[in-house]
Amino acid sequence: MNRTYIIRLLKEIQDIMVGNRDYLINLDSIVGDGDLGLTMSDGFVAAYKAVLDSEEPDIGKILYNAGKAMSTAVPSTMGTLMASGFMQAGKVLKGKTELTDMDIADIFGAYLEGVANRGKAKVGDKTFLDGLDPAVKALKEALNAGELLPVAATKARVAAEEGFKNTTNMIAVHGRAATRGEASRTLEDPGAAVAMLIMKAFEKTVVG
Amino acid sequence: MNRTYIIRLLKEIQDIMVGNRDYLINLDSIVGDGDLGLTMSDGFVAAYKAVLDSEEPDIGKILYNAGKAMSTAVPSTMGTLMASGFMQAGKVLKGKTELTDMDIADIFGAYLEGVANRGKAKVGDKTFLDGLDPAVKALKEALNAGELLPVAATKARVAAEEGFKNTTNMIAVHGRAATRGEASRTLEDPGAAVAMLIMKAFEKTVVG
Amino acid sequence: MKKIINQPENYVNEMLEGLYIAHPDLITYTNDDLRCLVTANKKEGKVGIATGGGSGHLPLFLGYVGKGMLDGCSVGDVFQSPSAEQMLAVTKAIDSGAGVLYIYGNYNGDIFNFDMAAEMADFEEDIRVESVVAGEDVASAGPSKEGEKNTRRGVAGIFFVYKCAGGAADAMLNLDEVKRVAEKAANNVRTMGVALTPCVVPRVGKPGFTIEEDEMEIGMGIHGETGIRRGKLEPADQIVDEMLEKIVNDIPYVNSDEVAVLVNGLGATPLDEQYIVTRRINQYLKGKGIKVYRYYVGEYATSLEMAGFSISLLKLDEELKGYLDAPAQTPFFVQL
Amino acid sequence: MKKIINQPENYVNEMLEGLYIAHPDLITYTNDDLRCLVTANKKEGKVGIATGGGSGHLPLFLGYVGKGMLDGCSVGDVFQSPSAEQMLAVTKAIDSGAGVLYIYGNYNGDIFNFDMAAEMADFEEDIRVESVVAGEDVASAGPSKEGEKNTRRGVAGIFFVYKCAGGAADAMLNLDEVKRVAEKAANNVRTMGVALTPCVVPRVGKPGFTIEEDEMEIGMGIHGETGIRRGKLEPADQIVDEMLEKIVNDIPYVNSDEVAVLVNGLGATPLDEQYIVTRRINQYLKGKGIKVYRYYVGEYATSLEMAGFSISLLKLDEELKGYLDAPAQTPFFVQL
Ligand SMILES: Nc1ncnc2c1ncn2[C@@H]1O[C@H](COP(=O)(O)OP(=O)(O)O)[C@@H](O)[C@H]1O
Ligand SMILES: Nc1ncnc2c1ncn2[C@@H]1O[C@H](COP(=O)(O)OP(=O)(O)O)[C@@H](O)[C@H]1O
Ligand SMILES: [Mg+2]
Ligand SMILES: [Mg+2]
Ligand SMILES: [Mg+2]
Ligand SMILES: [Mg+2]
Repeated sequence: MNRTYIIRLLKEIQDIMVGNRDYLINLDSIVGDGDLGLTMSDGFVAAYKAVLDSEEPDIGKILYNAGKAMSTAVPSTMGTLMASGFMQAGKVLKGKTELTDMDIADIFGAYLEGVANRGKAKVGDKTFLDGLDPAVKALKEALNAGELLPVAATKARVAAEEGFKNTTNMIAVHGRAATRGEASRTLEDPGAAVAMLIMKAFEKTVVG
Repeated sequence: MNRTYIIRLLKEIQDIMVGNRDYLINLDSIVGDGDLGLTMSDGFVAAYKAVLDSEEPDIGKILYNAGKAMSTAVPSTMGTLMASGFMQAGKVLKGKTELTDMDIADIFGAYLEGVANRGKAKVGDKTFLDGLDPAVKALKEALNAGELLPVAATKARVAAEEGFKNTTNMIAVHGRAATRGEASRTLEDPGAAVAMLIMKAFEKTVVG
Repeated sequence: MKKIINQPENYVNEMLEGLYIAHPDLITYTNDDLRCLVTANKKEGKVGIATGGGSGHLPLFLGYVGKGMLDGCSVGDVFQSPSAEQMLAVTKAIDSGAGVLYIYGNYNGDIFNFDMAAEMADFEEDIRVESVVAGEDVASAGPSKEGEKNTRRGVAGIFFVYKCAGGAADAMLNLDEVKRVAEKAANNVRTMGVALTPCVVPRVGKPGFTIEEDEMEIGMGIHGETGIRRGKLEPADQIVDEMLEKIVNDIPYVNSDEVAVLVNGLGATPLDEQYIVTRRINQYLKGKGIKVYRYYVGEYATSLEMAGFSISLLKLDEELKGYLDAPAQTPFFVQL
Repeated sequence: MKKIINQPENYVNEMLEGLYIAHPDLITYTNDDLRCLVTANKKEGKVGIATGGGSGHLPLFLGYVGKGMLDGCSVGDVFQSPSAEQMLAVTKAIDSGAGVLYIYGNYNGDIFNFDMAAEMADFEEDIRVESVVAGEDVASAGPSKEGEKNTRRGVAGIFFVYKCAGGAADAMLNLDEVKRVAEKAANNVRTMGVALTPCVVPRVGKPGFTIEEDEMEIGMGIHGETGIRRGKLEPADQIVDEMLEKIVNDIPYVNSDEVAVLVNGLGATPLDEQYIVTRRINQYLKGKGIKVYRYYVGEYATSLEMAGFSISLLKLDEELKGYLDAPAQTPFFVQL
């Protein structure tokens, strides 16, 4: 897998965010200000556009540039967090032009790290992390156990879905939802939904 | 007639303004901002109070002080004009402790002059002057013709009433009413009503 | 009526108490009367400049008392003239032998009282007083003909008259000269306003007029006096163009004239909108070949919590530029 | 929605155009981006101070860029953070080798973007950046415990942080020292607000919340964030007492402490009312034995056309007094 794959991945994520624009608006309208559908579709469109026509072979640079474009386009909470994920992935993958399966897992691992460093949230705080963290764990575990990438990707997607659903058992401690305190518990976290959508898009790129 | 008479005159004017407070409010509410009943009753009360307990024999000074008290109490359009009338009367009568009938006419003449100098309106501009000017003329004419003060005072009061009624044939060119232009013509001028009330009070002091 | 006040009767005095607490280095009062406000930094030998008027227009009128502008201000109830006696007290306090200039807006009550105060100052105190009346609201009346009385209302443009006269007095010009400069400024300033919402006089407790949710009134006065026309709210650029058309044709301004511009918020209109207005003024005047020497933007003369704004243009010559640029320091206006 | 605007999408950029037209001597922009505002008078060798945040709060944030205060500000859409890229552009423009201090309000979007910008400045430009986050609204959360993150919102009190840090930078202190002074100010300032009416974000076109004609909300944030309690509107003195009680008990202040006080109008509340509030603050603090060193009264941090006000207290020591008193000149704040 090389730059072509990464660009394909960015396109699938863009498409799923555009397709789920209203779904995310609705989710965020319940707990926040309802902008998440707009910022995620605008942001991932910008990320994809920024790398689409580049000849850049360095996968790290591609990811970093996608992140910078996203941060410029949508400097909102989740916009900046997603940008930070891309930029961290870019730093970790820097110099690579070919990817192993484990490199793919490292992209998501670094993405998770980038978001966590930027947002300083912990797993269990009812955020994006609660969707992506179980997915990254599942992906790495499966690959380490010798599974093929398509199988591992499906396991990661399932884990993200479960992580997302599990946010209805958590109290929000960051962002707008946090002002609700205990009353936030039963609500689905919109940021975790974004993590689930990313994993769905990823699964599509390898399962076909 | 001496200071006792002047103080009696101020008391009668005060009483009639207090008694016609609502009448003046209503008149001013039609063409202006409705404050005239308040400012005239407050103002003439202040004028009377200021001289009531003084031992001052100089009638000029008494009138001047009444004017100053009024201007301090009610610095509105009519408040300041009435104060200017008193103060001009004070200047003209300065030094007198005894009054002839003609001195009485001079008080009102000077009062008229004080208001005219301050407001720079002309007779016919639909103001206070259109109530007081015909009254002063009638008063002086009657005294010059040898009539007794009570008879002359009644003629002055009648002239003031007619002057007031005549304001319904004039277009306002000063103050708030002026913004109505031609539409102001058929309305009674509240300031001219004050002139009529002053003349009524004066008549009472000499007719009894 | 949504106001942060105590008893409406105490509105003005409590405001003044707060003012003296906040600005003890710049202002104080005389005659044991909070409403007789004077500078805390009297400059000996200088012509004194006094103003006065009703409350409800902050920073007008009192807010321009300080260094390099005004020396005293008598303060009336909301939208009511102060008394001649209060004006006289201020006059006495600020005179230091060079005489006193009154600068105030063209309203009946103020005129009568300032005239009375000027006479008292002359008769009772032997202080020479001159007066300049600011009346520059082009929406309130036509231009006055030669020799006729100016019947236009005085509004935000009085700021320019204060600033130029204040600069002249601070340069130690004599009373006649300071008056000449003030008159020149007054003759060369024009203003027009627009209102979007009414204001509430605290003691009255309800709006002085009503206006629909989608309407504006062009030319309304700062006490809610009727304007030129009421109509649907339009885009900012269109409103500005209509107002400037009236102002620019009034003096009139000619190509290559230089002006100072005052964009003034009436109370509730955010600064953002005042700058959107500034942007359009710049485009419009450029189109007419009129140069802008200096902009002032902000709340300079308000009408309680009224929403809306006014535009004032001052036509400049070299002398006025100099006095406009002179430094000043007051509670509400500081210029280096 | 009664606003003097053109297309809501152009609100921020048209406001900025007007701003640059009105204040060319003080501010300009970098990176060909109106939203990257920087001082027109860069002082070589000085620590640069940058801020940034959403629009709709004028004079916050950009209005304090000038001499003696801030050097740059990145400008976001109404109530939205600017981007890290814009912050980086400002950072590059204002750095002159001594490093840059970021001072901004405690909001997620702003924090994430300023952190990202700081990293970019370090990695990509080799500029040393430090950050101080202002979060002093006592109504928004409890005090943070030792070592815990401060979760309070940043509101008007940031003015004091700007002023003290600006004074320290202007005195040519190094980055660590300027940061220390800014942190001291941030740690010693407390604010509380009250809102009477909502505000309308231009692109949204309707109020962010509703509030009854006889109600107020104590503790509401400057984007309409829920406050401590909603209740019937009370007399000014009572409202002030309730707010000060919360503020004074928070640091806490002790007898003979000295403070600076900021009375801040949220947009539609007339200055008169702000001074009525000032009067009561003075009475209250006197009663507690707290000395007021200096008052600031006016609109320092607004919320579009919201009616209401906030009170900020800054606990002073000799060092902060010196930097607070230092001269400054910006489009919205001039101090001699
Ligand atoms: N510190 C954080 N770390 C990770 N994710 C966060 C953090 N704070 C908020 N989020 C995520 O951001 C989502 C809301 O994003 P967004 O709509 O952009 O925020 P807002 O509009 O409130 O600024 C939340 O559902 C949550 O998952
Ligand atoms: N220049 C003037 N000279 C004489 N009288 C005047 C003048 N202007 C107004 N008036 C009188 O004042 C009256 C209104 O007085 P008042 O209610 O005090 O005025 P306002 O409340 O409008 O300031 C008018 O009815 C008119 O008679
Ligand atoms: Mg949101
Ligand atoms: Mg009246
Ligand atoms: Mg205001
Ligand atoms: Mg305002």
